[in-house]
Amino acid sequence: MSAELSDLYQNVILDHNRRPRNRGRIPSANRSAHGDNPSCGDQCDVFLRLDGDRIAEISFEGSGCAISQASASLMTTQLKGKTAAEAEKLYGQFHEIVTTGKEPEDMSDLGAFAGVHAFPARIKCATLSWHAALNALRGDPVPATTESHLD
Amino acid sequence: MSAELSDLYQNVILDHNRRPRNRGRIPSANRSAHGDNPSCGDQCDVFLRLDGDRIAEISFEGSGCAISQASASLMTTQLKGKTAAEAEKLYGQFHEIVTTGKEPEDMSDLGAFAGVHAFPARIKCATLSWHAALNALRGDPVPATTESHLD
Amino acid sequence: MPSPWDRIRDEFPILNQQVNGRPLVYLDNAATTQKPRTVIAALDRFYAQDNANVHRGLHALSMRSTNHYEGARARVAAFINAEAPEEVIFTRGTTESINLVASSWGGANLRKGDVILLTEMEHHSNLVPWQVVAQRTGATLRYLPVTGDEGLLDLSALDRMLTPEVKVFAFTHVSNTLGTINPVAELCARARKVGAVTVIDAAQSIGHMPIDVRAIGCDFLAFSGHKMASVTGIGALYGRRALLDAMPPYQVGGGMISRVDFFESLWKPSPERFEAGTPNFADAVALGASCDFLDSLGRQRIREHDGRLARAAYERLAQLPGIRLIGPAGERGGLVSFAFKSVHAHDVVTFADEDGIALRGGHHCNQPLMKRLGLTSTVRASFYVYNEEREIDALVASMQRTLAFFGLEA
Amino acid sequence: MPSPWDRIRDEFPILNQQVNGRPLVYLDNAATTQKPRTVIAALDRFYAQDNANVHRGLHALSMRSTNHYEGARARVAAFINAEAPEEVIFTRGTTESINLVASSWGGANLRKGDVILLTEMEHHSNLVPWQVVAQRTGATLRYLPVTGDEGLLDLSALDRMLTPEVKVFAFTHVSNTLGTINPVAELCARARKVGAVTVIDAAQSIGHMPIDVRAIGCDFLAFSGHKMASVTGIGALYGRRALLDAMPPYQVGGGMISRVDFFESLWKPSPERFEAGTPNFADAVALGASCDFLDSLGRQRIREHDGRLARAAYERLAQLPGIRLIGPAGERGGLVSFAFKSVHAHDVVTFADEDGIALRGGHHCNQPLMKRLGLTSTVRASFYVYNEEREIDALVASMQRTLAFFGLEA
Ligand SMILES: Cc1ncc(COP(=O)(O)O)c(C=O)c1O
Ligand SMILES: Cc1ncc(COP(=O)(O)O)c(C=O)c1O
Repeated sequence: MSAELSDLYQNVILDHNRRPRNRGRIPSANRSAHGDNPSCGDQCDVFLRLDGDRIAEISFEGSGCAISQASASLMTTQLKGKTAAEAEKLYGQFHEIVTTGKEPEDMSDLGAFAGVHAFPARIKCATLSWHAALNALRGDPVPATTESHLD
Repeated sequence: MSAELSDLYQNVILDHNRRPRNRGRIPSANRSAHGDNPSCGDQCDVFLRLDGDRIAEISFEGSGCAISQASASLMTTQLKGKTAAEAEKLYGQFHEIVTTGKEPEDMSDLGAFAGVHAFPARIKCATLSWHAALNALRGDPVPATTESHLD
Repeated sequence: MPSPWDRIRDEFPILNQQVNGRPLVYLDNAATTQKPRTVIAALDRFYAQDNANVHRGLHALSMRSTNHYEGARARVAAFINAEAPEEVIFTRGTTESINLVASSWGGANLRKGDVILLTEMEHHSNLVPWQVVAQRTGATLRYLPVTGDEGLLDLSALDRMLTPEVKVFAFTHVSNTLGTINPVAELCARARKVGAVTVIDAAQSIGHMPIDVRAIGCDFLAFSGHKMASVTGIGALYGRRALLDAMPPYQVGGGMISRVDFFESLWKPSPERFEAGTPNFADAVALGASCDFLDSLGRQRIREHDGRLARAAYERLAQLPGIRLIGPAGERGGLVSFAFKSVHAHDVVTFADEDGIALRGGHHCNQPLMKRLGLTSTVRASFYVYNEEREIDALVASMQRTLAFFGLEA
Repeated sequence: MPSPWDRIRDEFPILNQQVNGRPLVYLDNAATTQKPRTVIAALDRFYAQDNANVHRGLHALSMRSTNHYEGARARVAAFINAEAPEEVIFTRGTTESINLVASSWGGANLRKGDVILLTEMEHHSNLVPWQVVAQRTGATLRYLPVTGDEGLLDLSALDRMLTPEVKVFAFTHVSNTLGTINPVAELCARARKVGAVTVIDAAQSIGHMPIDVRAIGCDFLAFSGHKMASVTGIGALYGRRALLDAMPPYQVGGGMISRVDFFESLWKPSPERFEAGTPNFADAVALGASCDFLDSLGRQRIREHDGRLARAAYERLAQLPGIRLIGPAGERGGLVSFAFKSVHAHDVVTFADEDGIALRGGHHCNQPLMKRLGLTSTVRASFYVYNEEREIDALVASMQRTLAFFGLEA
């Protein structure tokens, strides 16, 4: 297996893909958003229970490749307990990682996605769930899509 | 001047181009038709006085290249006095001449147009006035055009 | 006499390369086919010797160029056995051809109460244009069902659905996802009985089998050059002359008008009426060259070659654990489509690429069909004249490696 | 350092040929330009190395192909100084670009009572699409006059005509019949004052001079590759992003939808929304290569070169008996247009061809303008980067021979 490919499919990612965390619908969710990646058919719903400005609970449902599923799963573990502002900041860092491959030191597991940058067509897979989560946080009624200019 | 070009611009043609016969509108015309060649902008109106089934008088007006003007002029000299059936037959022979270059022996001046066959883009110039004349004979209300499938 | 099949891979320069350190195995032919030397050379030669704008030109280059362009039209007309070259309109490809029919014929002929009959296996390009014209005219869409994973049209439903309100029946010849070859002549015959106009999407058949529009009995047929060993940017719409001559233009502008005033214009007859602006004449010449190339191979032989590879791949892949193959088990066009229970199509394709194998994964512009089958994506391997049995070995081996990586040893 | 101008004719293989026993003198560049080796080679290389369908592809060839295609979009965007690549939509050429704007923007934004302002010098391709949308929406057409043979826009009439009802003002940058270069930045500024959207037909300017859409201040700009040293079948529409994002799609089908159901569909944003079906990606790559080629020559220098030849031809031809030259006597684009009192344009062109000279004769898709000037056709000589002064000598000599033949000795 090439270095690029083993960087893409790191153990962290394979593990989250095989045993997704926080999968399913939270009954007490007070926010949710749908995201899709029209080019490849990936779909993702994110459910949040916001407690004031803070993410008390978070979960996802959806279908897609290993990268998109692992990203959604890992995201839920990272966003739980964060404020909206912290979540936005974290997405900024995550976006930087997947587009440049540069891993900031303190990024813990999110750094596992650095390998994505070598596969530009897969960046959308990694960011789909984040788009949905941020839309849910912002209360944006429009479904998130990885085809927007903002990606 | 190449053989092809001097075949195209024969003296008969140059003469009819310089001194067109039967040009203008016959006051007593009882049939007329308009023809145009949309690709190049040539236009031609043909006026007839039909006496029973016979062309008693014929004239044309129009603008176009030397080939189209000479063809219209020569046509009027050939069609005068002919019946509708004779005119149709003559057009068939003329069409044969301009598309194949083969000159039947008894074709008199119309044979001058044999050179046209070497210039396929000019065939329409030679046939425009004939289309108009036949439309006038047939009483066809649609303007003749060299772009029809029938050409 | 040596057959052009003998050294066929040498005809395609692109095949002679390594991808990720492995020899390229190109199995994405349903998306686009590769181009033989003769076609690339025809394009080159045209630009280096004969290029000039067509029609209206009286100088030597323009007359030569026009002859090449109209010669290509006649060649394409002969390739599909049209009655006359005027029945062939050059377009960018299948999608534009179907937009032209739906907008021009559909816009002029459909009304509220009329029905547009499609099938559940249509590509977005033979579906969305009809949705748009349905909205515009008030006509209704109806879909002939697919029998499930087996991927056949449910012909038992056809009589019920082909009511007199059906004004047009549009369907694909070969499904780009299922590989199904539809009985197009029969479909046309049955549509004709209720007076419905037939539109065939031949994107996936034109380069793979003999096509005779008069034997099929269709009214319109749409296809793309890039899927038949030709270049991108060119394709055609075949239409029966009587229908074309009664249709309003589609795009408008230079070259398609017979007279223009400041406030109104008159149109030329077909095909000019439907080819506004400078046509893509150079690529049309390349399309003509592709017809020659395919006929030199023999289209019946191409059909057998591609079908044999697809059936072989189907049988070999069926042995893999957790695989779901869709489309007919028997005769099929030159492609196979499948999904694994636990590995997503995109991961499969990414791993195959590592092995130098080009596959496609996704919904293949067939979202409604996918939803109907309860899938979001499949992996598709599609074959063409230069593919070989050994490439199926490589495909199967790659699938095995991928399954092993994701912990699903064969 | 050697300049690419030094051996420029060697770059164009087609020029090196005899026509009717004479060296080819190609003066039909306003109809289509010839292609340099580098552009033909870019196309060849793409087909021989990188060809695969773009977008949605996860294998190496498809990613490479997508990068080339999107790279070409970025190159074209930079060429015209667009703000972003997404503002460039690939089309077949100018005609399709204008059909797209007229149908999509016009269809969505024009109503009865609105005015579409054009000029009397528009090519059919920037005229008939507006007639069609006027008929469809009930909007009214208005024409800014041309001053007569001098061929300038009558700017004194502009304020009177640019009323608040004018919703769109579409005009050509350079007239393909008159050679007039219009003051496009000024026209856009004045249109903006009444809130009118501006559409520029850049078919005759794109390959001949620097173009900066932001400096010009236009909303849309349409052009063809084949008139800028590139291949046929490709061109572009530039549109300001805010306008594009609010426009409905034009053609529909694969690649431009974000979700398709059996009964409705959602669209992707620009540029995908406007590029249904497999795009002409190979020819787009060739268009990018042409941008490089033209920038290596320097577009300001091209403008000076073509303008100098046109003015020289104008002055030399003006000496001939019975000639009527149209268009401005001073600064002009790279073409001259004229008519003889007693020899028809088609005869002139046929005689010139005998001398190896490629000219165009006819109405140049400008019928309303011709009628306005009381002409049915003109002869047009149009110049490009590879033309030389000695070719003007050949042109004038040929005209003299023709006049002599028809008995009009100079
Ligand atoms: C001024 C002008 N506009 C539009 C066009 C149409 O361009 P195309 O035929 O490439 O679509 C042309 C060229 O024919 C032109 O000269
Ligand atoms: C069945 C089918 N129809 C239509 C199309 C659209 O063809 P194109 O993209 O060349 O317009 C395709 C290919 O993508 C196809 O497979």
